[in-house]
Formats: sequence, structure tokens, C-alpha cells
Amino acid sequence: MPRATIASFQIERLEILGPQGEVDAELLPDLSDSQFLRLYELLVLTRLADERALNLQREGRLGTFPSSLGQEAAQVGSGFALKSQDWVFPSFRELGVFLCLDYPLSSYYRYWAGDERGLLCPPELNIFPINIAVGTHLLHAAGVALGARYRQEMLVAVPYLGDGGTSKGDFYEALNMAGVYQLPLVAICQNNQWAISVSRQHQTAAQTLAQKAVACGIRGIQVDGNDVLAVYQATREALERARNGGGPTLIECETCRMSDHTTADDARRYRDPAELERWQARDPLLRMQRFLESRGLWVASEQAEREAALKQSVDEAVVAAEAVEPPQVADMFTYTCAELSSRQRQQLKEAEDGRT
Amino acid sequence: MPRATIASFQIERLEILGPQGEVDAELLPDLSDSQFLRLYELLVLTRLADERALNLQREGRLGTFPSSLGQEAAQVGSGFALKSQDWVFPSFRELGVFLCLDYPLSSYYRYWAGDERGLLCPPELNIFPINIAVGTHLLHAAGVALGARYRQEMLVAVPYLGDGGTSKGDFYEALNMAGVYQLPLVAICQNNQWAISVSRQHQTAAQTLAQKAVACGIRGIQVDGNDVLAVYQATREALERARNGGGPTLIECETCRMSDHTTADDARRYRDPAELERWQARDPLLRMQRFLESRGLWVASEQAEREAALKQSVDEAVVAAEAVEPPQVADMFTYTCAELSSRQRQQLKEAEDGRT
Amino acid sequence: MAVLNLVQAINQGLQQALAEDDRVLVFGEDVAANGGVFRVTENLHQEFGEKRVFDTPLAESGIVGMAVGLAAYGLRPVAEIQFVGFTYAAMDQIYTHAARIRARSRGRFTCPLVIRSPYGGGIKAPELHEASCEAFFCHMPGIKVVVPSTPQNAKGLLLAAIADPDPVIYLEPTRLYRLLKEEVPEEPYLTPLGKARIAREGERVTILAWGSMLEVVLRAAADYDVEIVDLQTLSPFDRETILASVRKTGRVLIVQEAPKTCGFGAELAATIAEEEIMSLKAPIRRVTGYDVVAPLPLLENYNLPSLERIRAALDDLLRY
Amino acid sequence: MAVLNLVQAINQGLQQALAEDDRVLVFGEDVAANGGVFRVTENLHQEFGEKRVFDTPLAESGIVGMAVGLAAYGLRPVAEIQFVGFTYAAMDQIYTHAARIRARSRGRFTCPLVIRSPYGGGIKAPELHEASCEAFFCHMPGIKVVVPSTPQNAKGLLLAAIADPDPVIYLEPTRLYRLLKEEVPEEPYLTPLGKARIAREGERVTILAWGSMLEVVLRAAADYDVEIVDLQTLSPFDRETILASVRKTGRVLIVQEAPKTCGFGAELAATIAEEEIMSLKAPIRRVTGYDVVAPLPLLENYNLPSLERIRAALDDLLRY
Ligand SMILES: Cc1ncc(C[n+]2csc(CCOP(=O)(O)OP(=O)(O)O)c2C)c(N)n1
Ligand SMILES: Cc1ncc(C[n+]2csc(CCOP(=O)(O)OP(=O)(O)O)c2C)c(N)n1
Ligand SMILES: [Mg+2]
Ligand SMILES: [Mg+2]
Repeated sequence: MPRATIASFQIERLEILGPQGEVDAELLPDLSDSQFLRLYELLVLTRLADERALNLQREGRLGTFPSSLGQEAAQVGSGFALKSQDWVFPSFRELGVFLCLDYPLSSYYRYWAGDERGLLCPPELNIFPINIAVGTHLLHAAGVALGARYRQEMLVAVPYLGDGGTSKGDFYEALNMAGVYQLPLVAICQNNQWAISVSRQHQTAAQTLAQKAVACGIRGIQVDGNDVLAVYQATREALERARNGGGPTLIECETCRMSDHTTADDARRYRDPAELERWQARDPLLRMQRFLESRGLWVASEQAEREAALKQSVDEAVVAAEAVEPPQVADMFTYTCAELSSRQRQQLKEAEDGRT
Repeated sequence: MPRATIASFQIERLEILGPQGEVDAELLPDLSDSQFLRLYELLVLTRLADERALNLQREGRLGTFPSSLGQEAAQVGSGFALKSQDWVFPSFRELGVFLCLDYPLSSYYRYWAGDERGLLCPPELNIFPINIAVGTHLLHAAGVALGARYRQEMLVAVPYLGDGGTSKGDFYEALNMAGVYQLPLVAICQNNQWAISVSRQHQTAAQTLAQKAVACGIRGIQVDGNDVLAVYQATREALERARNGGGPTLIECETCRMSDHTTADDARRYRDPAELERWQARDPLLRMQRFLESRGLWVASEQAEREAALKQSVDEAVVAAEAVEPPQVADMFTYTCAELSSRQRQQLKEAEDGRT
Repeated sequence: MAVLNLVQAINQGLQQALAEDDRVLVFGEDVAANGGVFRVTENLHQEFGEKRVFDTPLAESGIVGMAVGLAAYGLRPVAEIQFVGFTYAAMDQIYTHAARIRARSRGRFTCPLVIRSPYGGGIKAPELHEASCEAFFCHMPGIKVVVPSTPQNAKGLLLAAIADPDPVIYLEPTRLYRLLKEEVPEEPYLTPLGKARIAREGERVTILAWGSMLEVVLRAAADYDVEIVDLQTLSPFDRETILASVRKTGRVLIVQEAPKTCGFGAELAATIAEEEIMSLKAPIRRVTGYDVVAPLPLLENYNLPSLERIRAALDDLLRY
Repeated sequence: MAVLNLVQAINQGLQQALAEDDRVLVFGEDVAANGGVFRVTENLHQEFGEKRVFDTPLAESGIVGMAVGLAAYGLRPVAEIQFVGFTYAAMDQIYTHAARIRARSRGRFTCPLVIRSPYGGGIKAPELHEASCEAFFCHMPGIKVVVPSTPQNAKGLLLAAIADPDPVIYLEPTRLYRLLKEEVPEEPYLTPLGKARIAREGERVTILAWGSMLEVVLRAAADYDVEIVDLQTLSPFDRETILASVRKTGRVLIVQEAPKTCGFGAELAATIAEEEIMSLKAPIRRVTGYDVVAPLPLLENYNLPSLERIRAALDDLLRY
């Protein structure tokens, strides 16, 4: 065999919801009407909580904030498929995932107000702290997945990352480890086309991000990231496979960041507004709304009332977030190690003497 | 398109020489008889110089040494395709490449005797210092390739690495950069099945190492690494493509490390001897010898004399290496930065006062 | 002379380096069209084009490793790491390669590379965006470390770093970016590496500081008769100037934002305790960040050296 | 009690930790069938099987990052980095994550992880195989750093590191691996972290050392009336024991193999100059590796602290 093909690979893309909300009935995930409605509600809640964060930031009540606008389906579709025992490793733009898991929105806000306590995960959940160092946290997911296999726990480790994160060495090392040990790990990549000002094309010459799985001998799939049902379905399948010993998957959700990178960014410096217009037509909320409408599940007249209820829950979260006492200087020391060194004890005393 | 294939990839393998030295005439590289002979001579020289190094190490005249035994074709086949303007980024097991490029063998020996001066590359060559930190040097090749493109120089940057090196994040970051900038870079991976005691299968779940190129949107090809003509041909094609703006390639040379990892290793602790026997049958020297024989270029009776000449050149290299004066303590300081700091001047004085 | 802030002074330095020397290339994440997240590279991409000023993929080890290759090839790469807290991923490339290429190749290849990075706290930024980790680089033979403290020295030190034949880490105190403004000469000039600057002369205490701490120290010590030494270059640091000031004052206060233990201030104290102890009238005091995981914005003020802590230390020293 | 060398003592410690606690996992490059390139993990794979003792791909950041996940999940990973010179690639995982998980999660997740690594020079090994880079880790709040110096403390400190609720870097001086032998208690025992050990009592000078330097110092100072303090844990270091010894002797010599500038010895000197300067009769001297790129074997002896340099420093101190 002088010049023979010895390996071939295909990358699939999954879409379920059409632009007008029409669906391929065969692909429709096995969900009840109330679950479809809940998915929509989570999409709306994510958007409302996000808008609210941007307002709070403008008023100086939150620090720099990364908006999820446009990416709600990628977040909610995947987050909705998670089981409570699964471990989640968020990047910094997964508001929708936190909401799917019932993480207190007030805590989420507190974190973005500059308070570590916002990341104190409730005991019934396993959400790792928000990860700022892009792409580095997939390895922690690999570690937890390895631990779970050792303990024979049926959980899946689910790291989230962006298109930019796929360029980091740690991303690759993690997926390669996941392949070697056939770990229960499902990596959800929100390809929102931008890493701050660097476009998806400039991030890698790979035609899809899903094909990065090929390098590690694991599965990769692309989904329409603005199609909450496709994201849900792909995530569910991958989770099930992982749970049953079938190994890891990389899911690329193709979507678009409709906002600035963060409140500290001004995307007009580098992005053609025409791009936003194109993606506007694929708005994930609208598509899901049309789907519900076509099934008689969405009634225009009820929308306002429902949104009001969601808004109220967001308001309550803001109140709760802002009612928290400020953190104590001792906290800096308490959480560095389990015990203070003699020098740290000295330092804590100095700090508490109020010399700030 | 609900579940559609959106991308497909094939990995090819190239073989030219059969186990008995027979060739597919259509694939035969366009080389003269004297070049075929030279290739064979380089294979033999590599083996002899390697054997000699192992002997020197045993006698305490070299430090730890990594043998090239079994990998001669991967090294010589690729090294022979290089042009003098190309920049080479060796890992630590590329004796054959150094010999192809006429790097002084005496210097090579000096380096492995623990003398930095062994890496002082002659001005007519562009060989980066031997790289010990596995997988980290592909980035330097990317940098040089980018620089060359900027300067419009027709050179190709050629990093060498092993199968183990493909697991490092830097390997991936480098190939990804090479893809983004479409750099003139050809990475030669000697997949010798082992990274010390860790087998190729344990290094990655990927079926081939060549397919790691897919993650970066660049070309990847596997060649029979014990087939000097296949390695040569694949390298030449990749170099030409790179030189003409066609972008980077990853070449996986599938071969086997027939020795211990280094003289400090004992492979019997972890490797089944049957593996060596299987690969013995594919010895790269023997295959090339049979090929030459079939073309009437190799005559058994001349072999001894030729080998004697090569051995003599190796002997001379040993003499030259050992005739060098020991390095000076000042060298440690001289080569740290262009200028000494005031503290370094003090330290140098202290060191020269002989307080060792 | 125009009045510039630190961002503008560095931007002008980069612009002039690019204009003067076609070996200079500027790259990193978001440095091109976006002009850098702090706008330090603003307009450079527009002026010099994609070949000279370009974006990279999100890969810090990759950025530095590529810069090593570019430098060894003969160019003058000026790489940006978006925040110094992300250089940890590039430590291997910095220490294993940038620092060693000259030695490993016995001078055949060198590494005239500058890594610029926003550095330090006080801007209420997210996690890892306020790191003060200069000490790591100061413990790497083969690497130089520069920290400007004013628009003037920011420009001069940058141009000196780019001209230097060896790798230089150039740390930009983000808190000062838009805080300080002063007249900056229009033409290119070099502020020599390895030389400290007496920011204020005085008699009774020597205060050693660098980067954004200098600004704090100047305020804190306004009413004290102290000599304030702005290190400017941390590695190699200016022993002679420091020791001369210590000989004069006999008292030393070191102010550093980084965690105390094994910070760069420790080296300064150790050097003085080794070479000039006989001049000392008092212990060598350090006011530093605490040995804690760097806090998020709500707690960060507790951790940064404050006017009060600096004054308390001065008062204490003056009791000897 | 059996007489063991350092390799055997560490191996015994690992074996006992694995046997006692099923949360302990040992992994790294070549630690399984091969038993580690120095044989420190010999037979562990055979005894405890693939689930407890396993090889990893060649990826240091990956090894540490995975260990962070395992630790946060509730296990007790003991990861090997084959040589400490290869930890630079894992700095980001060590400092950004291992050191911070407790703080970032406000205690919900912790990181009881041990990173073992052969460390230090004097074995004529190839480039990067002899690094002395402990100071980097000592400047990382949240990370503990331990350096054994004898078979006895090697075992006890290892078991204490594994039992510790926070991440510990455990550096094994390769030069001592087979050089030192002594009786080591068979049963498991803990040598507490954070405590120095008086290796020899004496009156006229306090010598501070750790790891393989201790062995050199003991030889160099055989004929001097000095107190030798073996740090054992560098971070957090035992201020009380050090300062007490300085109060007694009034003279200090610090011996460190790493490059001088910003080495861990600087912190010791700075601490003494800050807290105990009034006891000093002489400058604080440091004998260290030079500020140079670590040389290959032919030059390495010039760089390592030698008996002569240590004695010259002692003689000098005793002139005060
Ligand atoms: C390692 C690292 N480098 C740089 C940054 C600064 N930074 C923050 S977000 C970002 C872009 C991330 O892009 P992507 O991964 O696509 O995620 P997105 O912001 O689009 O959600 C950059 C460069 C960082 N946080 N971490
Ligand atoms: C970053 C790094 N980690 C570990 C080592 C120790 N080490 C030296 S060679 C080697 C295996 C390398 O395997 P491979 O890349 O396949 O090259 P080969 O030795 O087979 O030529 C290891 C682990 C190293 N040199 N660098
Ligand atoms: Mg993105
Ligand atoms: Mg190999």
C-alpha cells in the first residue's frame, strides 16, 4: 500500500430547530411540553438577568461583566441536560448554565461585584469556581472525571470554554488525557466567533472547532448553538455515552457573541455591524418561541406576565446580593490555607489594626 | 441539514521500499545513484557514530546518551531533504540529522560530554541548540518561520520531535499558530513507539499521530519511518510546498526505538522483547542495502572497506572532541547576557579566585 | 513637549521603535485592530500594517515561544501578554528558552525580545488581572526586568528594552496608566537599564520602591525627610545607587505590592544586610502585600500597601 | 529499623500512604512499570495496580491540572514531575489553580495535592535536569514547599505532605538519593511541616541550609563551632527556630544552591534583617549558586557552593 488512506474522520453538525421554529420531528428530543416551556423560560431568564447585570454595571454596582447575549441557547441547552451529580467547570460567560442549575443568581451577581463568596457553591451542586485563565480548567474536569471513574461514581465532568480557549495548550492536554483514559468528560465549546477582538478564523485554521477532537482520538460534533433543542440533544447524547463508559466528547456550539466582550470592551472597534444583523435573524429566543407557538404552547398575551415574574425573581436576586455584609479582611487569610502560618498571623493582626 | 457531515479528513501513509528492498518505481524519488549511495552511507555512519557514543558513555567519556538505533531512516531521510538555508530545531535524538547536515560530529560528542560549546552551530548552518524540554521548541520554529516570511527568505523551519512530544500543549499551540499564519514549517515526528517507558498507545488515543494536524487545520501524513526513501520523499514534498507558500505539514515517521531510552535507562523493565524482534525485520539499513543491491549499487565485498572509512571519520571526531581544552569558568558568565551586571562581575571574580 | 499619560508614552515609544527599525514587530492578543485592551497599541496596526503589528491566537506560551524564534532569527519582537497573571503559562518559554538561548547556543543565537505586560493592582479588575509577580522573573538569570513608574521613564525604558540584546520583561503598572501625566520628550530617547533614579532626595530614611508603589510612597512620605529610590530596573538592579543611599540615611524601608515572602524586596533587604549592614541604624522594614491569595476587588484595598502602613513603618524606623 | 537511602525512604513512605489511604493515587511520567527514572516509585504499580499508580502522557501542565481536579474531588493525588526543571510548564496550574482553589471557592473545594520532583544539581545530568527553583514556589501564597535532607525526614515529611490539606511541593535532592543512608523507622510517622530541625548545635554562627546543601555544610563546617539549621519546610518557614538561633550566635550564613538573586536565602536574610537585626554582630552572608544560566556538567562544579566558599564565608564572619 504505497500511498494509502489509513484513517478517515467525519465531523457532523446537528440542527433541529429551523429559523422559523419548525422542527424535524424525528430529531425532536424526548421532552415534555412543560420541559419545552421550561427551556424557553430559562432562555428568557438568562437574557433578563444578563440585561440586569449590564445595568448594574453601568450604575457602578457590579464590576466588569461579560454578557451572554446571543448565547443563551448554547448555555441553556447544555445546562438543561446536566444531572445534579455532574461536575461543571464554567468559564466566565455561562450565566445560563448557572441558572439552569438553580445556582443563586444573587451569588452570581456578588461574584461580579468583586466578592469571592459569590463562588461558594451550594452543597447540592458541584460547580467549580468561574475560571478566568482561559482554557486552563479542562484539566480539572479531567481530574474529576478520573476520580469519579476511580470511585465508580456515575458523574460526568463538563467544562465550558470559548473558541479562544481552544488555542491553549491546556485545552489540548486535557482532551488528550481524556482520550487516553477514556474519561467521562463532555467539553462544551461556545464558539461565539470572537475572543475579544480576535475572530474565529484568526484563532485557528481548522475548519471547525469540533475537529480538534480528532487530534485526541475522541468524538467531536458541531451543533447549531442558537438552537436550544440541538444543543440539548447533543449534550444529552454525549453525557449518556460518557456516563456509560463511552468516553469523552467535544461539542462545538456555533453561536455569536451579540454584545461587547465585556462591559470594558467596545466591539465597534473591530467588528462589522453587518455580522450582528445576520445573527440577529437567528436569535435563539425567537426560534424557540416560534417552536412553542407552533405547538400551541406559547401565547403572546401571556408573555408579559411571565416576563414580569422572571423579572421579579431577578430583582429579588439583586436585593439579596446587595444585602450581604461586606467581606472581612480575615477572609483573605482564612482561605489561603487551612491554617495560618506565624507570619500570616502577624499580618492578619496588622491588617485588622485597620492600617488600610 | 439536520445531521450532516460538514467536514471530512483522510490520513495517508506513504511507503516506497518494501521489506526486501523492492520499490514501487512510480514512487521512487528523483535521486541519482550517487545520492542513493550517499543516503545509505549516512545511514551507516549514523549507526556507527551512535554505537561509538554508547561505547564512550560506557567508558565514562560521555554523559547520558540517547541512542538513534533503529531510527536512522527517519533521521537521514528527512535530513537529506533539507536545504542549507533551512532552520532545524532538533530534539535530543537526531544524530542522523546532524550528520546529514555535516555538523561536526566532534561537537555533537562534546555536547553529550557536558560541554555547551558542542552546540555552537557553524555559521553556514542554522541548527538550533538541542532541545531537552520535550515539545517546547516547535514554537521557536514557528517564530523563525514567521520571521522568514516577513523577510521573504525562502527557508523552511523544521522541528523534530518524538511521539511523547505530541502530548505537550506547546506542540499544539505551535501547529495551531503555523496553521493560522500558514507558516513555512515542516514538523518531523519520529514516532518510535515509546516515550521512555510510556507506549505510543498510552500517549494518546489518536489512531495516528499525523491526524493531530487536523486539529490545527494543517496537513498531516504518516510515512513508514524505517523506509529512508519514503521519509525523504514526504519531507521533500512538504518542504517544497512550505517553500512555495503552501503552508505547514506534520509528518509522522513510524519507527521504533531499538535501544534503551538513554544509557541511563533499562527498557527490559517495561518492554516486551518480542516487539524488538518484529521491528528487527524492518531494519532501515538492511532495506536500503537490499534496494541498492537490486540496482547493482551495493557490493558485499566493498562494504567492509566503506565501513572502515566511516569508522575512521568517527575515530577522528572522537580525537577532535577530546582534544578540546576544558571550558572556562568565565563562560558561565559570558553567555548569560551580553553584559555582566555588577553583581555578576563580583561573582566571576569570586569564581575565578578558585574557590570551588 | 506634549503632556502624556503612561499609556500614551508607551504607545509613542512603540510607534517610534516600529518607525525606526523594521526588525521591530508588535504582537499579542487584541493588539491589532483593537489596539490592546488598555489601548497601549492603539493605531499601530493601522499605521504599520498587518505584517508589523498583529494579533495572535489565545496562547501565552505560544506567543512567547514564537517571540523566541523571531528574536533568534534576528528580529526584535515586542510581545504583549494581556495581563501579567497570564504569563505563568509562558514561564517555561521564558525561563527554559528566552533566558537560555544565548548560553545554550554559546552566543550563536540570542534573544533580544521584549515581553510587555500590564501589571499590578488597584484597578478593581477581575481575578488574575492584578498580579504582582515580578520576583519570579528576577530569579531567572538571563532575564531582565523593568518596571516604569512615570510616563517619562516608561518611554525611555521601553526603548532601552527594545534596544537591549537580551530578553526583557517590561511590566506596566495598570493603576498608573491614566493616573499620571507629565511632559514627555517627543524624540526617541533611552533611559538606561540597570540604573535606579532618585525620585526624591532626603536624609533620614531610604525608601526603595518601583512601579505603582512609587506613586503611593511619594504621597505617603510627603512630610518626611526621606530619600526615595525608584528602582526602574529590578534585574539587574542598581546596587551602587541603593547602597550609597543607605550609607547616607542608615534606615531602609522597602515598599512592594507583591506578597511579602520571597518578593523582590527580600533581595534588596538581603543585599543591604550583606553589603551595607554596618551603616544601618534600624531594622530593614518591608511594607508589602500580605502572604495571601490575591483578593478580588472588595478586599483588595486591605492587601495593597497603604499610606497608613507606610507612615507607620516610617515612624517606627525613625524611633531608632 | 532498616538502613535506607533517600530513594528507599521515599518509596517506603509512598507505599505506606497508598496502603493506608485509598484516596492516595500516584502518577506521572514513567512512574508505573518503570518505577520512576530514579526508581522512587519502584514496585508500587505492581503492588497497587493500574488504578492507584499509573503513567501519564508527557504533559506537565496536564499532570498538575489533573491532580488539581483529583484533589478537589476528594482524593489525595501524589503527582511526580520527572525533574523540577519541567515544572515551569506547570507553573500556571500550580499558581493559578492549585494555590487558589480554596480561596476562589471560599473553602468549598480544596487542593490536598503533593507534587514530588527530583531537584538540584551535582549529578552531572543533562540540561534542565538539575534545576534549583524552590524560590518560585515560596513566593506563591497557598503553596507549601518541603525539601528533605535525610532519609528520615524524607519519609516523615512526605507523609506529612500527603496528610496536609493544602498543596505541597516536595523537592527531592537527587544528589542525596543514594548518597545518604540511615536507619529509618519502619512504621509510618509524620515530620511536621513548618518546623526546622537543628542539625547541629553550636555557638558562633548560624548556618541556614536545606536539601543537599545540608550535607555540604555539615562537611564544610565540621571544624567550626556553628549551629546548623535544616529548614525542612521552606514555605511556611520556621521563623521562631531561625530567629532563636540567630539570637544565640549573632552571625548568619545562608547556603543555597540556586542562583543568588531572589533565591529563598534572600527571604531568610530579609526576615532576619527585619526582625532580629539587633542581635547581629556581622553582615548576613550568602553562599549560593551564581546568577548565571545553569551550566552543563563540565562547568557545574564551579557553580555549586563548595566547601572552600563556605569556609571562606565562615572565616570572614568570624572576623567580626
Ligand atoms: C489565559 C488567558 N489569556 C488571556 C485572557 C484575557 N481574556 C479574557 S477573555 C479573552 C477571550 C476569550 O475568548 P473565548 O475563549 O472565545 O471566550 P469568550 O470571551 O468569547 O466567551 C481573553 C483574551 C485570559 N482571561 N486568560
Ligand atoms: C517537558 C519534559 N518532560 C519530561 C522530560 C523527561 N524526558 C526526557 S525524554 C522523555 C521521553 C520523550 O519521548 P519522545 O518525545 O517520544 O522522544 P524519544 O525519547 O522517544 O525520542 C522524557 C519524559 C523532558 N525531557 N521534558
Ligand atoms: Mg469566543
Ligand atoms: Mg518516542
